[in-house]
Amino acid sequence: MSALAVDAGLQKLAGTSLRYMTLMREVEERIERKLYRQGKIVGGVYVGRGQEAIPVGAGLAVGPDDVVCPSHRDLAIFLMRGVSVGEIFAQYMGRVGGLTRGRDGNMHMGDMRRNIVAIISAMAASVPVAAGCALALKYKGTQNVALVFFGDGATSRGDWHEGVNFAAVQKLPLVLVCNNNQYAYSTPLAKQMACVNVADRGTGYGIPAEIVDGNDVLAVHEAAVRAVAHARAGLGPTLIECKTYRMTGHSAHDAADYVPPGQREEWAGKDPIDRLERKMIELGWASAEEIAGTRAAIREEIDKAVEWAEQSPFPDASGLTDDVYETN
Amino acid sequence: MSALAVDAGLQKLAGTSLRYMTLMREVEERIERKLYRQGKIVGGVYVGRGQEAIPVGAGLAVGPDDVVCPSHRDLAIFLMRGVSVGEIFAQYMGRVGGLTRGRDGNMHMGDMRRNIVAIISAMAASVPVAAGCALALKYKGTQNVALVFFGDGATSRGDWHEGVNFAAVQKLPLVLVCNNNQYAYSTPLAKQMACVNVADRGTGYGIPAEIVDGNDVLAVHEAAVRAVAHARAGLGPTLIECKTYRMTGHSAHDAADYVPPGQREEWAGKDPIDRLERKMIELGWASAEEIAGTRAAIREEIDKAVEWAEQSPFPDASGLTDDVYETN
Amino acid sequence: MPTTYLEAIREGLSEEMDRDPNVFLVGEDIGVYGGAFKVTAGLLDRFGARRVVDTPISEAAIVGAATGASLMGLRPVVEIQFADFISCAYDQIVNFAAKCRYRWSAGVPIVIRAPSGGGIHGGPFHSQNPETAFTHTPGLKVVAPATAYDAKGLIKSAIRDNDPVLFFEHKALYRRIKEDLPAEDYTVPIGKAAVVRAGADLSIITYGAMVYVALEAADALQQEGISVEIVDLRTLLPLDEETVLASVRKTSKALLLHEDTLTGGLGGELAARISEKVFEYLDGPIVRVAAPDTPVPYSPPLEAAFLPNAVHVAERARWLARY
Amino acid sequence: MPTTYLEAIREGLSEEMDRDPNVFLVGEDIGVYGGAFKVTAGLLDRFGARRVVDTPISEAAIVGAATGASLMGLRPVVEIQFADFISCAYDQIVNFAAKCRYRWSAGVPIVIRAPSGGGIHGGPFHSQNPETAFTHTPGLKVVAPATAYDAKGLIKSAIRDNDPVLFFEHKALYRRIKEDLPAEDYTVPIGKAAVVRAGADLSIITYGAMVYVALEAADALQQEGISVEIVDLRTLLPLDEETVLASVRKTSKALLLHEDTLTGGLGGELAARISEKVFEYLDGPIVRVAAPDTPVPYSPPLEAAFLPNAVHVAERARWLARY
Ligand SMILES: Cc1ncc(C[n+]2csc(CCOP(=O)(O)OP(=O)(O)O)c2C)c(N)n1
Ligand SMILES: Cc1ncc(C[n+]2csc(CCOP(=O)(O)OP(=O)(O)O)c2C)c(N)n1
Ligand SMILES: [Mg+2]
Ligand SMILES: [Mg+2]
Repeated sequence: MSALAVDAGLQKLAGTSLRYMTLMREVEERIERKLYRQGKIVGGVYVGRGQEAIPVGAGLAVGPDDVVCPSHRDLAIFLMRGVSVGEIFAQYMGRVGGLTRGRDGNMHMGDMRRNIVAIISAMAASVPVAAGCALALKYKGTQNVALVFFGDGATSRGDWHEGVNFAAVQKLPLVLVCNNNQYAYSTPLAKQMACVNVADRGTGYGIPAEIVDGNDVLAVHEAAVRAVAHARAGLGPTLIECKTYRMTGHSAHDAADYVPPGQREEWAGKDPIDRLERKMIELGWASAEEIAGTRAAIREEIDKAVEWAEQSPFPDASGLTDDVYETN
Repeated sequence: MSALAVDAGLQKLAGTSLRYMTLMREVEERIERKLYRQGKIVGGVYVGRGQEAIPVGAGLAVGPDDVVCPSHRDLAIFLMRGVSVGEIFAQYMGRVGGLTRGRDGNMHMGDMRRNIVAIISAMAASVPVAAGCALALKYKGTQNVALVFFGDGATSRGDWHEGVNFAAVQKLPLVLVCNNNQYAYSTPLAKQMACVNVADRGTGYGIPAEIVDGNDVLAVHEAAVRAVAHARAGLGPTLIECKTYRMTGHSAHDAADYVPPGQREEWAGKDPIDRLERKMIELGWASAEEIAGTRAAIREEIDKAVEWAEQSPFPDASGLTDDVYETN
Repeated sequence: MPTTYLEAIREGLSEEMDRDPNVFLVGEDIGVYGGAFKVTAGLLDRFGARRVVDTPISEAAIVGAATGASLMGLRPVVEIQFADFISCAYDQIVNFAAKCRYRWSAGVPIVIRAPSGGGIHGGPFHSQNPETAFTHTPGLKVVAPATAYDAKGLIKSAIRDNDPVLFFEHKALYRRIKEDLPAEDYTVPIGKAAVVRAGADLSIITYGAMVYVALEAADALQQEGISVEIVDLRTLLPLDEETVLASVRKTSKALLLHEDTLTGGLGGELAARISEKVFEYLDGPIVRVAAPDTPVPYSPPLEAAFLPNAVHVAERARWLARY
Repeated sequence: MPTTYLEAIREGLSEEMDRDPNVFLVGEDIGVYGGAFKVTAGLLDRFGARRVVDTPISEAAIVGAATGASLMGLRPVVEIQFADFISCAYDQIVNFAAKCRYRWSAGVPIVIRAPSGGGIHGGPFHSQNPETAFTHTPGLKVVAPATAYDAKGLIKSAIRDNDPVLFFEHKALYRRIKEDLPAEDYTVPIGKAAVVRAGADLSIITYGAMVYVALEAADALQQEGISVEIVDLRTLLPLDEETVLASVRKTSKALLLHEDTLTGGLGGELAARISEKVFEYLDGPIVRVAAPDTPVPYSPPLEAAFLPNAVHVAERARWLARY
């Protein structure tokens, strides 16, 4: 490929990344700072502000036949798989228009037609499940992979260990993406693990592990592309640690007083969206006006989507006991 | 210390080690090859033939106020803490004279007056429990440590991961001793983990890990002494991987057909007891006659202990429902 | 000034920590943050990091470590952040902690606190009532207070108890329930139910947040001339069979009410004991009211339909009273 | 030639693997070794390592991976080496596998086979009957066959079922029970109990190995002129309430028998349904016979006293019949 073609490819990737990162940011701002405060969302709200580069960079490394298992700060995954913004709002508001039709809330959603597996709350429980998806992809003789997301804190769980080990032993096509945002709820990294990097954990499973700047979407993407290729080649799992920072409290009700002063401000300067925008402007890939235009269009899309979601009815209690089992 | 004193210390250690290793070997031979086959033991029988250097070498590195959490191939630990051979046989035979008074069988025994914690069957479940013992020792301001034993297969369990990580983060005085005997039941190491050494897992917890020849009791001892000193100094856990081989089937009923031909024979040449005996004779620490004498005395002790155990009654069913809760 | 259910637990914890230096707390985000529900707020400042231990996300290790520490003579009090996550420590609880005494005479004096229950729009994984996963395990004790008085008295008894105690706190009661509590030290015994309302026509046997649903139903029925007796179990294992049977002997009718789902819920065990032991006193079927057999749904109208309410309880009680 | 209970399961597995290429087996030591009890012996040779997957000691990962594979359209059959270790996968089963369909319409067609039960001197951790830890979870199905015919027919139904099925095999029956089985493909429906002995004076509702204890007791009672009906539940969740209630309507007396410990055991759920739904038919207390509330003891005389036996069942049945 010529340098020009590479450049064009990168430019396109940057544009797509920016769109999804901005969309995720704006959707979550609306959720956390408006709908939640208005009392329109009554359950827990966890957002990925400042971490958008991770689901976007990694998510763009796979195709629709690859399986994704997002965690609770990976909203972009849903958007990239074609879940509409309205469906997202409906999900948060407990309406029938959401992916779980009101049965579950927030990021607890999935859709196997889109190869998205829904998390359960127990941290890292998805890791063995993702290994099983990878096993199925291999069993069927495909070249597809499974991509699973989790936080730094989740790596303390037994399920994480068992799942990674299982996948490593079976050389399953699994890509393990950690958002190391340095906190698990109020617990800082040093109280979660005694190693320095989450990536240090790779050694114990005999799998490659990489550390990337989790606020650089192109870096995350590159690492994910390598890991996906490794998996498709039948070489087994890779662990990717994305260093980032949680730019909010743990959830919408957490003021995060436990964070040392200045820390969030410092990381605000590394915002993944700002960085990409600056880079794109610098390289002439987009103008400031174009970028502002995209954002404005997104906000409009969001306004409409909220309207759509609010028109979606609450589920009728008559269906309360349906679907516990398959009915023919 | 003069070289002579070091030598005398080593000679004494070797003598003690040999005694306990031989005692363990002989007790387990009697259990597996006689009592079990005679139908006098009706439950599962797991022995540590070929692995005696591990509980003995590590066990001699701690004192009575340190806590030990043996696994199912560490019989010597009980002997070293003063549990009588008769009590061991009674335990296996389900008599009231056993440590669990017939409530449980084989190595499922413990005694907190002797600082021995009883395992449960679920592999590695003792690891978090041992971390808790270590936490208590630290809480109380002692310099004591906890020592926990487990196999290679056990390291695949979530409990192992959580327990090691917990202890590492809290810098608890815990020594983790792995008998890597290359099999977990029928499962060879390569189907258990994709790393080469169990010790490779230390990195992910930020703790030191050492590999030793698990059939060399003095090497195991040295490593354990270092790890214990590290723990007593408040520096946290150490993982010791003892490379060894399971010289039996998984349990008394397992013919171990899955083992490649020649493997067991090869390891027979590395028998830890033979090796120590040869070394002691070479160095003039003991004569062949003395060693034979010790073994003969042990066999006599065992004959008497079996007699004692057989005289110990079976538990009376009237006590079946006692002790589920404390009664005052 | 009245004390909330939540404050009552906090007071119980801190008084026991004052009384006994071997008592310590261990769990996720309980120190610096004061716990997801702030039950332990302020205790790190008062007692220091040695006695208020923040941990990694490792429920099995937390419970296992508590077990180990208790074998060494300490008295750990574990907080499971949401009761739903207790399932991650299931093996450690039912196989390790519960069986030590019987097997090898080793007492395991741990307390596992677990905020449980629905009504806060928590959805399938922040609303469950997992008590019946443990009331089947010999060796465990299971407690579920409904009042601030009981919450304080029972947490103290649980800490002083020499066996593993699971302490299910109902999240919806934390700040809703307030009472004036005695200034002096008191405990509420484990294994004793309370007759919280005396009545003649039928007995409602219940616990936790459903005590208030039963009371509301009883008030409504009172106006119709139906007199309801309410037994608050308080301890779910071991059950205070005597108090339950005495009430049924008196009223001859039993309605069993729990927020937990119906099939396999505690109502079954109660029905079995009543139908076996006071069969001759029964003047009507034993009626169960409980959540339907589904996960706990998130959306408000579904959750409202899921949780047993006073209208439904009153309806079933009315039917039973007239039987 | 008669087929043992164990062989019946193996045949069921291999016939389903022949029928459907998406069916595969996963567990510890099931391949090369053929499983701790040899249930899967020979299947690695027949089907290869792709379809008979040996795993690390990781119950949570095994069940989790099975769940993931099933979401992708495969039909995994998990072997838990001893049912006791199913507690290590508890969260994956009750929170992940059981709740997917309700939450997000994703079916989880997995089967979890678990050799359970006592009578083989396995002690506290190789003898348990953990079924009631799961009969409380909506979304799961729980099966416990007593005969070779049912074992084969139910394992096939379980594999073809689109929801998670826990399949408790009783270890003491593996080689003790033999029957001639039909040559052709057949299934036994999940959710249907069987009346294995018709009788008039009282009903014994039971399952698993206790079916044989009930039969033995019934034989003894027959000689005294007491006619016992025996219902073998076969499926524990969802319960075949109709068959149970029909039997009690007919005999007016119910004895509930299980090997699992008493408090919180399945007898409670049965008693609740009977006492609520056919109260008017009852001519005597509902009697439960079960193991006492202790861990399963190892020593033969203790284990013998622990397991319900025909003498004891007959004694309680006699009392009930004469009531
Ligand atoms: C097993 C379990 N224990 C506790 C919790 C409560 N909890 C929810 S999120 C969270 C922190 C997760 O931290 P991390 O994995 O780093 O992800 P992050 O939120 O930082 O993205 C905790 C403790 C849980 N969900 N699951
Ligand atoms: C959680 C759990 N799963 C399965 C078993 C059955 N089991 C008993 S010992 C064993 C192998 C253990 O291997 P390893 O840890 O290497 O110890 P070794 O027996 O080789 O000393 C297995 C699978 C168990 N005890 N616990
Ligand atoms: Mg984090
Ligand atoms: Mg091994």
